[in-house]
Amino acid sequence: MKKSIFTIENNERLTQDVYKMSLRGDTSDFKAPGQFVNIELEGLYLRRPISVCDLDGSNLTLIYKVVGKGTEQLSRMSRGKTLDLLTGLGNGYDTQKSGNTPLLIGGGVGVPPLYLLAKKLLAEGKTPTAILGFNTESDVFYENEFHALGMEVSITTVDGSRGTKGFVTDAMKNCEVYSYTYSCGPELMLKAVYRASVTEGQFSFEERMGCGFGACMGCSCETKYGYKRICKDGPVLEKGEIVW
Amino acid sequence: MKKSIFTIENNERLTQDVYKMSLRGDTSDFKAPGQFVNIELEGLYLRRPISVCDLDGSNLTLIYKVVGKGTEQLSRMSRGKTLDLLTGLGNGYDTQKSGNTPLLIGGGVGVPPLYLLAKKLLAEGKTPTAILGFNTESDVFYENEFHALGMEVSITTVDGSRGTKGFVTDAMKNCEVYSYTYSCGPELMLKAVYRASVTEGQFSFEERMGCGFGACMGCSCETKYGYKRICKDGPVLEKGEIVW
Amino acid sequence: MVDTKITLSGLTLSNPVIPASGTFGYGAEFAELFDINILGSLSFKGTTLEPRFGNPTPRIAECESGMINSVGLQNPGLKAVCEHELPKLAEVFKKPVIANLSGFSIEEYIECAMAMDKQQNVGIIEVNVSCPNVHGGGMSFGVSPKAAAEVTRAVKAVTTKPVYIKLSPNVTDIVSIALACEEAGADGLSLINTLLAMRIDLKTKKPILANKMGGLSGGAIFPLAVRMVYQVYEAVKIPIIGMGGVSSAEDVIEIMLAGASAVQIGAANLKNPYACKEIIEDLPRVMEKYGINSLSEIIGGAHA
Amino acid sequence: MVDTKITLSGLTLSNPVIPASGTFGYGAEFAELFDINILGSLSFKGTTLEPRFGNPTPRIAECESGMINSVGLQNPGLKAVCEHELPKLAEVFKKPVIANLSGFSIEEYIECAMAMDKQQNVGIIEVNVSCPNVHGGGMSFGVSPKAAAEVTRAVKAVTTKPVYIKLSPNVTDIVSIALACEEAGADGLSLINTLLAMRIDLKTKKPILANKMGGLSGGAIFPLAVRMVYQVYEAVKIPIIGMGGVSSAEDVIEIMLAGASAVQIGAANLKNPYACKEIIEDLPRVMEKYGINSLSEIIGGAHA
Ligand SMILES: Cc1cc2nc3c(=O)[nH]c(=O)nc-3n(C[C@H](O)[C@H](O)[C@H](O)COP(=O)(O)OP(=O)(O)OC[C@H]3O[C@@H](n4cnc5c(N)ncnc54)[C@H](O)[C@@H]3O)c2cc1C
Ligand SMILES: Cc1cc2nc3c(=O)[nH]c(=O)nc-3n(C[C@H](O)[C@H](O)[C@H](O)COP(=O)(O)OP(=O)(O)OC[C@H]3O[C@@H](n4cnc5c(N)ncnc54)[C@H](O)[C@@H]3O)c2cc1C
Ligand SMILES: Cc1cc2nc3c(=O)[nH]c(=O)nc-3n(C[C@H](O)[C@H](O)[C@H](O)COP(=O)(O)O)c2cc1C
Ligand SMILES: Cc1cc2nc3c(=O)[nH]c(=O)nc-3n(C[C@H](O)[C@H](O)[C@H](O)COP(=O)(O)O)c2cc1C
Ligand code: FES
Ligand code: FES
Repeated sequence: MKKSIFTIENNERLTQDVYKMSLRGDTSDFKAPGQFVNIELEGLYLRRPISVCDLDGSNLTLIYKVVGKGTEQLSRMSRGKTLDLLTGLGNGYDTQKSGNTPLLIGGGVGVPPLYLLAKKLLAEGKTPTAILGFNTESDVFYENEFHALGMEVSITTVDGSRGTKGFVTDAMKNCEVYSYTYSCGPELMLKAVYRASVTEGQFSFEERMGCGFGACMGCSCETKYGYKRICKDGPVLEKGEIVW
Repeated sequence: MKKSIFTIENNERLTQDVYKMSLRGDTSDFKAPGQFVNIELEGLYLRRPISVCDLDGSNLTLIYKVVGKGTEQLSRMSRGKTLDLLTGLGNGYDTQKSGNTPLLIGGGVGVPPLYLLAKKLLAEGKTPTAILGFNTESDVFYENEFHALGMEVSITTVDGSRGTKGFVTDAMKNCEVYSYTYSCGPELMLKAVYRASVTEGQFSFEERMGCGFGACMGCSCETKYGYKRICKDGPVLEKGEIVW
Repeated sequence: MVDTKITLSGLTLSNPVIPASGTFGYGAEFAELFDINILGSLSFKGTTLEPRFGNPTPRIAECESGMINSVGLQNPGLKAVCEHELPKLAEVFKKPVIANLSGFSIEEYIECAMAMDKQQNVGIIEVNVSCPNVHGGGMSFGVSPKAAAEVTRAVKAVTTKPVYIKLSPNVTDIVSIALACEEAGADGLSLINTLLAMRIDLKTKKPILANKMGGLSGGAIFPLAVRMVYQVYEAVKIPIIGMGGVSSAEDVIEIMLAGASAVQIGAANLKNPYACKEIIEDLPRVMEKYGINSLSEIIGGAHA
Repeated sequence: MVDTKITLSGLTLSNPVIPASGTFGYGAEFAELFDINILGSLSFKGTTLEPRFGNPTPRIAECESGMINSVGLQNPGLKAVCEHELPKLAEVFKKPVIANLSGFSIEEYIECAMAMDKQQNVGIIEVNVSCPNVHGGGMSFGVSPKAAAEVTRAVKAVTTKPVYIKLSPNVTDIVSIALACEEAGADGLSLINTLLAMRIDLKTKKPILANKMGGLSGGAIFPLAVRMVYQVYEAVKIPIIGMGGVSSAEDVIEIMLAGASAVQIGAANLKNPYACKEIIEDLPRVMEKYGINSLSEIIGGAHA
């Protein structure tokens, strides 16, 4: 973990309520895709955890959905404004276990961390595939960015306005053999993916956090191998340890 | 009272810890010199009361001393920033009672409201004189501005580094006959002026305020004629009603 | 169109927003700014039998997200309130008001309640039991179920208007006090009053308030108010007027979900004299956002 | 050079700043960021006899100027704390620590205290009496002078280390409980623990916390902490460790003026992991600003 000041380079709307923010700062503490930052915001007591979507030198990309006061505040910020971030939080995804053809399954704002994961897997010479689930066509974001990495991506929408109609698990049915499952998204989706997935895998969870760095036990969950802190021992849990 | 948004035109340092801020906004609710504004500041629960130093069309001048969080925040603001002000607060000084040669006695940041008072008295064809008291030469401000109005001004400093050595009451001893006493400054000074003054007069008080507009009874004081709210029935009290 | 109407002991209020006693005077300062008839009702400054200047100044200390006051029930006394303040109030506010009463003995409460019972524009009598009981060793009436019940019974005996007891949060078990008041015949409860608090001036190294301590109000106490309203709602059947740090339409909804039938706004009025107006105007939008058609339907909605 | 040293029951601390139990784990996360040996001491996460997972999540709710937690004393249990956590802690923190203990019966407190008595690096035993007494009807030990005194006596009987009782603020009269603990032999008092509070989610219309209620901490409670420290200081002769919303060097001085001999920092550590470090580094400057040469001289300075 590091605490440092980042400067906003860009903050743009991707869909109705999803924004992409590019920041510049000290990114030296990030070790794996799936890690997150915890953002201090004016007038709000707790920091806000947001996953790393992309990392490139000192450039950090976050994608966030406006759901309350904090993300609303974020959405109103513009270039040049500085933010106090805790960086390098969480364990992140382990790419060593992926095998050659891992499947990445993301839902809504669970999609962003899979982008950096995909980049890493590709850099390691693997052939990841992604299923990205949204509610409706106008909610879809980052499809092109995944495509641009040169990988196969399928989209699902609940109303069928784009890609496969239904949930990510509906698209999973059409999947050829895959070597590993990486997932991030709402808990209901994770649960469905957990059940549908035929391989080992890693799942990224959310929990309301006090500190975000392991000090307060605010975010604990029970696993098959004992209690874990989502913020420090997670947010990524192994499929084999998850207790639903 | 009005609540409206003012824009900072200028914010400059006058002395070590005294600043002058010029703002532009809806000044239509001010009726008399000695009235004050109550300023909302980010992150602070209560507004901060500051006297009107000057008024000219939609231009409002405030002079404030940095003594704590709120005034410190004010001192860091620059041109273009907007502030939420309650305007037209308090009763202000009554110039009708002044006679022809009123004496204006101010100490430290009690000086600013006397400036607008002096302007009004001069506009009414009267010949006010001012005694402005400070601790030391480097604390002196607005002497030239008073001079520029074309009136007689004497300065006192406690250490004698400028003007008469001592307190405003020491300078009062040299005063020729004056028709009325207007004063604003620290309570100890007001008390000394009250005792030394040979005429009727009006004195402006400070008190910690909840609302600043008469609703909470946070700022009450006892007078010879009953309880008064410093914020609404004051800050200016008649010499004849003051209970020390 | 969403419905903001609620009822309190037979009184229908166009909306649940009521300025809290001591933070709205007798309405005059606010009536200069906006038509205060948009308010659901208005709880005017606490009345005592005798005129009171209250505590010496300074009486106000700022806190993070709140303020402490030690006004000490300054008011012109029962007679002047009935003869001068209420008629003036009736000119600017046409709806029934809430008469907040304080006393230092049971007898004082009784006399105040008898007089308020005769006031046409008083819709509810709100009995503040946070004052020290001078005949009972100085402990506040509000910290003992027995004393609170005694005040309740005494006031109920002399008025036919609905009687709401305003509870102090400075207690180990607010539910036991609420239950005692209900049992003694209270028609409703108002909660919470301020929490005993203190600030010290680093420059003088002495307490900021001349009275040393005072009551904390404002956003800082909102989560305590929500908790107490929730707990009391579980225990009693009479309506609750919720308050303590409410300063937005969202807060109104939250404390109503906890169990409040109506909501008072206190310190927020001092910070922003338009607070009540803005909250009332904001309510329909926020209700729509959270899928609420009728406010009266959400009362206590957070309970299982 | 200003002097920040203070003493607590014979223990000299280089400065009064101590992370509060439950907000600093066993120091490891912070030791990664800075040398935690700059701290006056460290109160580690509350230990119970048995391992505890605590309450279901969500366990955290945000408030204006504060947060509510319903962690519910998650800890690996007495044995694991003594065998694993304390040795690890001793590696990163070389000074005596404060062992915060919780129990659901007198026996549990006794067992924990006996074990902590044997731990070399434990300088003070801090007994949290805010937990529900399972043998006493579920009321917290900390709300009754009698129960608090009983815990105090039981713990004092089994240890020669200084025993500090950590008081709950959720009471009508904290002074009576402080006095009962002092009389029962407490060497000092820690106050305040969190205030019972609640938030409701407007989207789900249910309490945010799975446990419904939890403890409020952070800046919002600072004026309540200052008041309680002030009141207790007037009544007792034993030292007080003050806490509740302290988040700056100014706050440290204010609560010491109220009567605290040392100060714990809780929620502020979660918001800013460098909070304690920044406060310690800021203290000399702020002391100079307010003309304070020695911190130990200002303890209780706000009292007449
Ligand atoms: C490890 C992790 C990674 C995340 N990554 C992303 C991401 O990349 N993009 C994205 O859009 N969102 C992400 N989230 C969710 C994001 O943290 C919340 O949407 C955000 O905190 C909401 O803040 P708010 O002030 O807008 O909402 P409010 O509802 O006003 O927040 C109130 C409180 O609840 C907490 N809270 C509310 N919703 C959540 C939630 N879903 N998870 C955790 N805490 C919550 C807030 O942090 C705050 O403390 C992540 C959450 C976690 C735990
Ligand atoms: C009617 C009136 C007119 C004033 N006019 C001026 C002026 O023209 N120029 C000027 O420099 N100062 C003036 N003051 C004093 C000014 O209001 C305070 O210096 C200022 O509020 C301090 O705020 P702070 O946040 O910097 O200090 P802090 O000490 O951090 O403030 C904490 C709280 O105490 C209150 N407070 C502190 N000192 C005073 C004080 N002296 N009077 C009232 N409240 C106080 C603050 O308003 C705030 O609520 C006036 C005060 C009043 C009542
Ligand atoms: C300045 C001030 C004066 C108050 N006077 C009274 C009073 O006379 N009677 C009373 O019952 N409550 C009084 N209160 C308490 C409020 O009515 C309310 O219960 C409390 O402030 C909590 O609400 P809030 O946080 O919205 O202010 C007063 C509060 C303030 C801030
Ligand atoms: C997440 C969290 C966990 C806590 N756990 C404990 C605990 O185990 N034992 C205890 O005595 N107090 C515990 N507390 C209370 C704190 O030690 C402290 O008394 C309280 O939070 C007030 O201080 P603050 O406002 O600085 O946080 C906890 C507080 C928080 C926020
Ligand atoms: S949020 Fe504090 S331990 Fe995870
Ligand atoms: S400050 Fe509220 S009445 Fe004067």
